[in-house]
Amino acid sequence: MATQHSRSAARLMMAPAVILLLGWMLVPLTMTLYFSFKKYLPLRGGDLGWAGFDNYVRFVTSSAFWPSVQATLVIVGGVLLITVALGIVLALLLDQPMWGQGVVRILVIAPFFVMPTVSALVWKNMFMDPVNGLFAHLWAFFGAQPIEWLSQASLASIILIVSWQWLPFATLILLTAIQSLDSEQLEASEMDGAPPLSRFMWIILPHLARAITIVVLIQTIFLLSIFAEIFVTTGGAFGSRTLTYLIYQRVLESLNVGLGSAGGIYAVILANIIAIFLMRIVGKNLDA
Amino acid sequence: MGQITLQKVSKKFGNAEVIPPLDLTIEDGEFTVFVGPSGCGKSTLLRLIAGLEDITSGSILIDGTDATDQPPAKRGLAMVFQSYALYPHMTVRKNIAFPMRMAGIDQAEQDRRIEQAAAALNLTDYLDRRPGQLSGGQRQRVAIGRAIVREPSAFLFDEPLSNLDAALRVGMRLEIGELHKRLRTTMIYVTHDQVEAMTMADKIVVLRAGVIEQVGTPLELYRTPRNTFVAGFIGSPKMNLLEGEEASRHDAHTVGIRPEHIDVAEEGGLWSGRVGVAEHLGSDTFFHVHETGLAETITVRAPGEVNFRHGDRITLSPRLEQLHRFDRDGARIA
Amino acid sequence: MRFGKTLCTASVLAIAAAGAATAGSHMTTITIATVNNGDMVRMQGLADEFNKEYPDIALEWVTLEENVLRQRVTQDITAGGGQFDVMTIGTYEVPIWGKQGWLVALDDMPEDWDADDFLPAISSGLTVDGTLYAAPFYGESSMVMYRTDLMEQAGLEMPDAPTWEFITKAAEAMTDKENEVYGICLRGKAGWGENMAFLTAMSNSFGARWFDENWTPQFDTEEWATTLNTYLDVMNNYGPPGASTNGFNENLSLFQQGKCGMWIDATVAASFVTNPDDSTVADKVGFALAPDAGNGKRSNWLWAWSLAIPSGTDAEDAAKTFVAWATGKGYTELVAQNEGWANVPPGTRKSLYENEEYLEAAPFAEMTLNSINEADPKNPTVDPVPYTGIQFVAIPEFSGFATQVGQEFSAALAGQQSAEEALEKAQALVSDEMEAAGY
Amino acid sequence: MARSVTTRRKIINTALAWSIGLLIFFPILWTILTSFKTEATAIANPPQFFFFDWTLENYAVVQERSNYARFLWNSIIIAGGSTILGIIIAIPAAWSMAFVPSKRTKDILLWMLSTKMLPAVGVLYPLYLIFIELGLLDTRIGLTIVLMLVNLPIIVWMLYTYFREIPGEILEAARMDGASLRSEILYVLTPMAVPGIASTLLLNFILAWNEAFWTLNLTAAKAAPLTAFIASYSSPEGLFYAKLSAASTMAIAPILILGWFSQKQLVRGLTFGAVK
Repeated sequence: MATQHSRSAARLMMAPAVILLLGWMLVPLTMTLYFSFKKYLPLRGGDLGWAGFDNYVRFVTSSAFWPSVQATLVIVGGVLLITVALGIVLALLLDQPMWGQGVVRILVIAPFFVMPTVSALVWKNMFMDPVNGLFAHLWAFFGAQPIEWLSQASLASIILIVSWQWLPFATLILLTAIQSLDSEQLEASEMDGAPPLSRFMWIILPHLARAITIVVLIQTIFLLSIFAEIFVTTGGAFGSRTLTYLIYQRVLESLNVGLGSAGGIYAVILANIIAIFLMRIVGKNLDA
Repeated sequence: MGQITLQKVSKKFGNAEVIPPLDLTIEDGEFTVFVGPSGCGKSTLLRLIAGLEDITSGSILIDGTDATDQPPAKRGLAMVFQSYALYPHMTVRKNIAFPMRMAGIDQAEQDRRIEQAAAALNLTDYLDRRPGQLSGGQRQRVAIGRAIVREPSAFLFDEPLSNLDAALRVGMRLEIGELHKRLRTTMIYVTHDQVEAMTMADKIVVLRAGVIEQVGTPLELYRTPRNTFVAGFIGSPKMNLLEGEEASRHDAHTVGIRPEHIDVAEEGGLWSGRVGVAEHLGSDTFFHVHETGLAETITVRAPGEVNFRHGDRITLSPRLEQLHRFDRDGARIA
Repeated sequence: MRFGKTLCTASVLAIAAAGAATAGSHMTTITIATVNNGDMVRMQGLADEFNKEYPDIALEWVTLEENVLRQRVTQDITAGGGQFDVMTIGTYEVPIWGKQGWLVALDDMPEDWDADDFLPAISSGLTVDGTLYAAPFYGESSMVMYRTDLMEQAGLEMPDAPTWEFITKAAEAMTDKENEVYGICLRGKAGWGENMAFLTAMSNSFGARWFDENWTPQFDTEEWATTLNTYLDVMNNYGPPGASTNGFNENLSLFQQGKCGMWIDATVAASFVTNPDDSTVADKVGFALAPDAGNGKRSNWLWAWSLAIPSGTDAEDAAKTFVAWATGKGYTELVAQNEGWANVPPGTRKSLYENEEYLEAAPFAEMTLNSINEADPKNPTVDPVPYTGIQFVAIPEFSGFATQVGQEFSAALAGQQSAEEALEKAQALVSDEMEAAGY
Repeated sequence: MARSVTTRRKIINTALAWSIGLLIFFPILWTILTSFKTEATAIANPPQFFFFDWTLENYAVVQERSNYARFLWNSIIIAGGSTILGIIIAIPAAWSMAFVPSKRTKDILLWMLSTKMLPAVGVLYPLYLIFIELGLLDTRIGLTIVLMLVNLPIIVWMLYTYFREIPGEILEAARMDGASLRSEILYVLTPMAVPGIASTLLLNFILAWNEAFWTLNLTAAKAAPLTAFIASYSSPEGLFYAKLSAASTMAIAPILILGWFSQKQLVRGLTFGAVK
């Protein structure tokens, strides 16, 4: 719906953003790709010649690879599940009439403002520490053996921390979506004799589909690359090593840039598989 | 000055031809209305004239100069949008001043024209309000004010009254009509409402699927519709179109008779039928008559005092001199 | 309208402010990367004293948590980033980096810095081909710290040189889980500088080694199995809950709160556990050499946090001036004046251990010195090895795979796998990495 | 029309919502409380809630150890600069996508979002080398650019969804009124999108403020923001909960306060304008 003139202007105006992002993506990616075919060991003097596909083979055949992919998916999936489910419940609750709604909303949003490093530190030390943590005190108070959160339930702990950080986001989006639901629709279904549960299932949930899509999309983007939470809490031990973390270990702990770069390329591939999958869904849902 | 000429203008969106090549001339000072059912391409045609869309082929001349490749701002036209398209973050004064600001007109002249327009449109008291604080009619007037101050060679109206309630619509119709009388500037007005077209236009352009069906004054269109489409579109209630035996009797494929050209009586008419719904408007009464054996329903317009009820049997007498005859293709038989 | 202008102005300002950051005077600024350990934080606190002496050298501090710091400086030195003028690194990095020519040789330091005063065990670890590449800030070995009161209650007496057998017995006797007293606290947190430092040193006492002389990993040996099983037994039975996430800091905190009967860890911890300001058990701590298993090697390590100057710095002289100040005898006295003799950085200079005031203020001094002198990085374990380093193997790849091995052992401690599984995985992954590195 | 609800139901709602709200907020509250305790009270069992001797000592210690104001200033410059820079680049792009869509528009938009899925660790080393080459290490400008690029896709997307809510007729009206493209964007579109732009600014400011990977890896001293400040308090010698809490509180307080004051815009921002 526009003239030729505005179309060419549009192309021009999109250029800075597109070129910048293209550069941001391509330049380091090309370098990573280049390194991934190299035997590049900075601590042994840097570039030690071509390595062919050695790095790729080595990265995938390493015993840590598949568990790390699995850990990544478990964390992303777990957090998504918790935040969306609790987010819906919380949004429904916050939508009810009550006193002090504004204050409650502030309380619920707050975790979103907390730096991941800080939240990881606080949870790890002040809550999950098996001796001095609040949870340990709580368990001990009820006479139970305190749980060693970060070692015995490392994935669950990380999911808990990350979910805490992202629950506000999910809640807010879903709340806004619920508030936009035409109340006449609900009243109509009430007149039609639908009990609360089916009203939720058949009216509210479908209405939330679009909001849920956005929550899933945005959170996946951020969750695929969570790092600080793992770095601070478990350092990748106890099966909490995600693909991102594995690459971190290869590149920065072992300083095997070639191997790590190959891992980086795998991560790009994984991200793209997930991206395509997501975009399919989102693309459909965003048009509405 | 504002003569607008379209030569072989066509428009395609992708592969879909929305407007096949057409020619049209709008004379200076004329009030032209584009009318047609929704989706007929009338708004697109207007936007082509405005320059908001590129034409696919052909050319547009404004006052004899080729404006085909000119951007909208350079064409010297002003447009009033269906949604009024007021700038919500500006006051009424700023809204009206905006085109002048863009044209770099000096402040004193701007103020003068704003005062003048505001006075003419009864907006003086609202100049410092924002569009959000105005009623629909007032917004409409602001949109017109914004168009006036540019002193354009032509005004373009894109269904400007469709968002107003019925009473206001009649009022605004008159205001726009008077505005035209006062300014004597070319106006092109798009509507799907044939009543608006009939009441306001000097010239009506009836469009269907991007094709011009007929161009003429309101009465020409009423009296001598060129085809069944125009016949059915112009006039309210719609013309009754009959086919079959009754048409053959008049050597036509289709005959049309307007509801106001049929007389009703208890008996003695040419046709007979049973009253379905009777709509009493006070001055007039419309009868929807069934079981005539001619068509599903025949609509008849009778004086207000005529009183038949649902289910009554009545007879109808068409005034045969007012009969319109059309051939197999729907074209008028002279 | 105004909004657009404001937006533009604001961004221009922001960029300008970001760019104008570096304008400065004739001062030489040196950037010091250091660990957030207590001694380093103290050094940072005394920076004012340095500036009094050298007003034309400004100090920028980058204080980071140990793992973050190590990653940052390693990345910077390998890539040649040149962000730091002084780096805090350890006995592991110095030989590797010195050999690569990444560090400035400290062979023309001022006379009164007295390089000959450094303890030979410490300075030999920082020397490559006869050249000193880093100045030791504090040196440490490891030893047993124990609660004298609990030991007495248990009716035992800690010998100066205990065996693992005795340690196990004592841990059992001191454990009182009802009251949150655990017989022994050891590192369990994964990391080559955390649990692997301890376990590698411990394995030496059982005669285990990382590699044989052909660089073949040795986790499939009996010695390693004994080491790991002993460790897991004692920790599972008498250790604190959550031990698998406890590193030096966590254990220190536990010990200070009176929750540990024994703790085998760095000798520097001694000054913290005996400091009445932080420790609830300050006056009830005894010290002993790290335990052995009768194989002729003890399980104590050797480490020195040191200050090194990356070659390519543009403020080499200023950096040397600072290093000389921070590791000189004057600094020791400065700390003594401000914080007391017990808090001076230990383990680097012979002269400190001849200082009567220090020996009196630091009950742990003698044991620290003995532990350091007991350590022999060239011959860390019973059998000969192709590498140097006691609690580490001084090759570049070590930090990477040792951390992963540490994670396997940590998982074993957390009960997620058996000792056998952990060793098996360790063997596999170290073999992999060594192959990748071309050994 | 909202229906009236029984008082009893409202009481139950209120109680339930407040308990959950407080539960979610509790970790932050606890951190703030702990920052005012002595180290001994901080780990006391049973935990002390309000009735302890409040002290500011921890804040004094933290301030003495690190120059908080400089970290704060760096955070403000970097987060603010990157956000504003991003907005300036994103507005024209979002305009094009929203008002002159082509068949590829959605693909481009989704591609932009997908660049956010690239693992940062994978490209850290190359980028570090580039930064050395360009002399951008430990500069605020370097970090500003990187964070701008990191957040650009989100900014473009958010602005795009806001712009799409603006009726195209108004922009056409401006065009008819003689506005050039520049005037159209500057005088008509941007002011109309102010609420959307404000929430985009806010959300991205928060994201940039909390970004901990690049800020930590590309800075040393001069340009280090609050994320680096907190990194020097993680796992210090012995666990000092009170000092850790004080440092944490100092690191999150500015953004928490900002967030609360601008809650309304933020809620809008968080919804990406895409949910109505």
